[in-house]
Amino acid sequence: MVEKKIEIKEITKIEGHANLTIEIEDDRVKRVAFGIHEGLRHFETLIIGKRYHYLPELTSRICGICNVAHQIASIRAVEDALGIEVSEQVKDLRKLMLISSHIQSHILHLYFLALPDYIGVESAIELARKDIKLVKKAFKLKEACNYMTALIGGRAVHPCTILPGGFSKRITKGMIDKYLKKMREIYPFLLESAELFLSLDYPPYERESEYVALRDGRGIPLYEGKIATMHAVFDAHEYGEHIKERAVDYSTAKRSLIDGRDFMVGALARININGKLREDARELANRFGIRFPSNRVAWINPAQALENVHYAMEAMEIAENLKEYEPEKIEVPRTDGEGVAAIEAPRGLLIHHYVIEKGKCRYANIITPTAMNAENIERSLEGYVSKIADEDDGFIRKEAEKVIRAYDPCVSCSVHVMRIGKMSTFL
Amino acid sequence: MDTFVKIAKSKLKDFLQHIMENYTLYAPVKKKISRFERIEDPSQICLLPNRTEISLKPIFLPPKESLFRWKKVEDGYIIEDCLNGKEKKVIFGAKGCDVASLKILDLYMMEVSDPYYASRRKDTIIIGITCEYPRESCFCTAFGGMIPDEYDLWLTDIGDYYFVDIGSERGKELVSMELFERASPEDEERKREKIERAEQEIRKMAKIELEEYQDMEDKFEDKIWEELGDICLSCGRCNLICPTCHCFDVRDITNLDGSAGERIRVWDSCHLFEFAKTSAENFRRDRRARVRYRIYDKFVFSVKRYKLYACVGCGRCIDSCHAGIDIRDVLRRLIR
Amino acid sequence: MNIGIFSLSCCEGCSVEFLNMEEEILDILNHFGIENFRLVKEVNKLPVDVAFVEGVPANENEVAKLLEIRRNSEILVALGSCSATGGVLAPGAKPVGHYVDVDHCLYGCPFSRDELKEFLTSIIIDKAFGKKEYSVCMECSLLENGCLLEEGYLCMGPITVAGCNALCPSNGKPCLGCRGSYEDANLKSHAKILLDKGFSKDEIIDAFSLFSHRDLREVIEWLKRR
Amino acid sequence: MSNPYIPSIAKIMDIIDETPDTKTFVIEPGLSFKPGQFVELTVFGYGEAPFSISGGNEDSIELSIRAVGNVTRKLHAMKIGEHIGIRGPFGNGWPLEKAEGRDLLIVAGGIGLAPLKPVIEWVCKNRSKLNEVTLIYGARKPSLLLFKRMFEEWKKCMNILLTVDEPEEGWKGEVGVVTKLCGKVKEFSDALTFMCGPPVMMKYASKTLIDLGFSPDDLYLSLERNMRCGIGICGHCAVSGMYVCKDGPIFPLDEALKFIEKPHEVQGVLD
Repeated sequence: MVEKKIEIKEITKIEGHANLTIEIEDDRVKRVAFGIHEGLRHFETLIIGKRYHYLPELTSRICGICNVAHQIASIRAVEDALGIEVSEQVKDLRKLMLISSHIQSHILHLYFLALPDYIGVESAIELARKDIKLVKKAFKLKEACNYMTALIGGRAVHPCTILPGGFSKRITKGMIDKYLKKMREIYPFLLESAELFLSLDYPPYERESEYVALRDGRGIPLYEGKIATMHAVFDAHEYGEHIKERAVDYSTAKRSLIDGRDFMVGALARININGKLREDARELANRFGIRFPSNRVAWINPAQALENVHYAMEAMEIAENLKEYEPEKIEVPRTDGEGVAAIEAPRGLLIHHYVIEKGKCRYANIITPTAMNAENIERSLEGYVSKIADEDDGFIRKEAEKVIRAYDPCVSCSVHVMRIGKMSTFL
Repeated sequence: MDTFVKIAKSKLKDFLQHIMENYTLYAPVKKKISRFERIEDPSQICLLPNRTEISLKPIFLPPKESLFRWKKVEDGYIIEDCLNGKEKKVIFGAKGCDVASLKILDLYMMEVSDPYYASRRKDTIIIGITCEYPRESCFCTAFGGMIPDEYDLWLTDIGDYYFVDIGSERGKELVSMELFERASPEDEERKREKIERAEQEIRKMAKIELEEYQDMEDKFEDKIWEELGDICLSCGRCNLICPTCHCFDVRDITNLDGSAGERIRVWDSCHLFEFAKTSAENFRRDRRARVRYRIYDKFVFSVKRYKLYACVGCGRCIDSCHAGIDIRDVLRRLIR
Repeated sequence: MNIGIFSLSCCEGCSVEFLNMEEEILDILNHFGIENFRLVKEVNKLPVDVAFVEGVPANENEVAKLLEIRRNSEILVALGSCSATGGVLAPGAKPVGHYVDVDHCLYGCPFSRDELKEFLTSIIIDKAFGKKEYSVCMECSLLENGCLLEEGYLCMGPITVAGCNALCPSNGKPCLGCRGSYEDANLKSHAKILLDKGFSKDEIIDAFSLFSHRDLREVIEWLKRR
Repeated sequence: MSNPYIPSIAKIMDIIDETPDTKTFVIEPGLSFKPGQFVELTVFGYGEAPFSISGGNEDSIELSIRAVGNVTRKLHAMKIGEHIGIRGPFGNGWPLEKAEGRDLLIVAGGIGLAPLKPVIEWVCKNRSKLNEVTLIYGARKPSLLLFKRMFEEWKKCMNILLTVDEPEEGWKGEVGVVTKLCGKVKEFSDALTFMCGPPVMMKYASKTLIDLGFSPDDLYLSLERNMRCGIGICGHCAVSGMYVCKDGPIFPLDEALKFIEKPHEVQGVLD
């Protein structure tokens, strides 16, 4: 009997702290554990008792990468709870913020976290020594996206202009034009990036999975829509009946199952569920022979690259028709209520759910994409490692990391909750 | 000047348009707050019934400005002066307090000529305008009233016309245009009434009259400093908003490796903890001393040095103080 | 010189903001080797000359990690609010300075890029770098923004340490106090002013607790007793 | 019109170690100055700070500088041949003309001897114009006494009384504060006093001298403040309607007293 154990104590190039344990016995996988060992930051307790207008500010601090998604999910849940009307114009502006931050996140993931694996370098810093042009281009893209987010949000990390019902500042036509100009400027590079990431040699592993994403029947929605699986569609308010969270003893983050199954959210899920890529993106996919829906796990990366093109087109369309925004006093119809918002963060579906009483948060539940993906990541690893279990440790390790990174897990997000259980809470 | 003229309100735009052909025009605009800005089109101008929220100071002494840039070279440094060329300016629509403040700023900034200030200030033509009705915080009457000693032209709204006082040769040249008409004695009477009425209103509210150069030095140990020191936030807003406060800090900024950089000056405030700090000690560590310093600097030290109060009664510091420190109350206590 | 960017428990927004330095990062790389940056690097080493630590230790392992970083760095910088003051996690968590000696703090949630550049410059050219002893309110007034506190918003500007160039108020949102207070700040007077302006005790305590809980504990207690 | 904010570039020609924490920098070109005046010295990128001129002429000047702050620490790390920026000279200078035909008492503490060195050198050149001349100089430790290399030369022209707070091995002179030595100058009948040193020292020394019958009008003190612009505009050194940079840094005692802004201030000079 040959037994081996592959352990990665600290998975790098992902956001947050996670580890991986693979136990193989006689070339067969005995156990795969994707553990998250980041300290708990119990946001759901932290925000209890806070005034509703602080909720987006606080929940933004759950995650430094997808903070725009958290802020917008949070504000939407607050608006839902308190019956605050939101104009189409405000929605469009929020969509613009979501898109630029979305592309920024994908660029960060693709170039800085994922690409080194496929080029055989240790990091983007090493890559910069080899191909400074490429890294500069990636930085340029990131910078452009941050610039666009900051035009509307004041700054790219933890924006400071989002208010219930609107924005705190005037968003002039000039700002919108700048956004549009910037997006047009980087669009060719987004196409170029897509070509690069569609041409890489990805692990071939395929696994039939459940996929979950927002759906509105028109495109690939980020801002709002119904929650769709491959088999069902339901309103976000009913999430509790379908998505159940559970705990495992080797991880500080919760795990989710949908209707009893593990599932995948994120770029690949969004395209699998909705199809409907915009023209340029669809053409690229066809050119590289990538078809959706697809069960190839590592194709999350090409899906992200295609999404960049798709959403850039959408943003340009929105910006072209957007008028100047003037802040106005927002009426808050009630101070009590329950609200749920489901939006698409870069890494997938994100749900914020609050109960507000007398203007203060009394109950909060936040389910992050990485919490939803965690089970799916582990099952995919199990499946893939089973196929390559006879290879040497180094290879297995590398391939496993590729798969984990493909999901772009956001560990900080996933550990925002306090788990009731035996694990001691240090805070 | 013995003749008085007036201009029909309907012709004011033409007059300003004409000015803009030869000068850069600064006038009040109202966005989120009201302030003087460079005017591209006369329709931007918003003539307020009283003073703007931001004074004229930033036009001549900007909150932040580069003094010079430098670069390290083989044998020393190359310095590039950031002093810009002159700009022929007309300030239109300034109220009495702001015009008066320029005289005080001039004294402080040009006792030893400050070239940056001087280049912006020199040859600026001032066209002032009488306040329609004062703000609640106004008390310019404590320092001589609404009309300053020096101006080029002074406008007063007398119905369909602005009555125009001519204060200088330059002003006289400006009114030589056909747009202006001769004013009648009745017009002048209406102007006088208008000013008097507004000044009376200020007096009623402000309830403070300062005699010329009253001695307040014996109030150095007054309990008031303790009271004010307790509530002052030392935020510095009163200094920055004040049209006569001119203190600045000098800072050096460089690129990452220190091979090039610039020296900037930034408005400073004597309320800040580190204002009077030297390498050896902090001379006004105590908040009470800092509160007192500002008042003394304006009403005692300025009198000693320049024989004037360094305050024009615009009341901006009153409106801007979160702690509700009202300089009129302070003065009332000091002259009691 | 070598630098490391270390994450304890937090949102990692400061790491992200570090990467957001974008093109400047390439300039920074001319002066510093990045030896440790888990977010983007696979091979991470100690010791480093300058350790930037974001986040707070949330378990025994992280405390051990922090101690190890301190032992293996010349200069330790608390990067961002969580690390410097406890930030939003402050009601429960303790800032890095509670466990180890901190040489410098870069305040803000996230930290200010201009301030980081200023700090890196100070390291490269050996220039003093100190905490600013004045308020966001001062910076805001320098920008002639118009005052949100005057407009009736609960703004923390007057007691919050400057350095962000009044970013939030410049964007129409009152200061949340994410940078913590400065030594000379007149905390009690600010609280009294807010009460006078008609904010409830409860609202003020909420605002004071949001980011600067540890700094303002005393005033919060005082308010509670009132 | 030349811009008073723009420094001229000067080169460090020599660096003399005076004490463990103080160095004298000889820089070129020099400038014509009056003893007691100061310059604003720029270390490019680090900032600017005021320093008294401790010697020199149009060809070169000397600046004796203790490493205490940002600018000075960097300056101490600089080498011969490197460049700095200089603005000045600024300030009023010691009223040397008043000393002619009279006794002169020079009182210095620590780094305070630097602005008085040009006075001493003037005395050496113009000895015949003066009656009695005495230098009272104190430092914390013997090793911190400035310009020891010059003492023999100076002794030819004046009486030198030295004191230290903490004696070190081999110290044979006085131990104690400067004030103690001030008590020994009774024989002065018509003396002018120039004084520079830490605020506490100046306070007690002045008091002792006045008790001995010195006229307050004949007591001149050199003060230190945070001078940013050097030309009386920035406001940092202003007190009581005067600017240390422009109206000083040298003030007669009764003027200098105003700088304490009254007793309860108890933080400032002569408190």
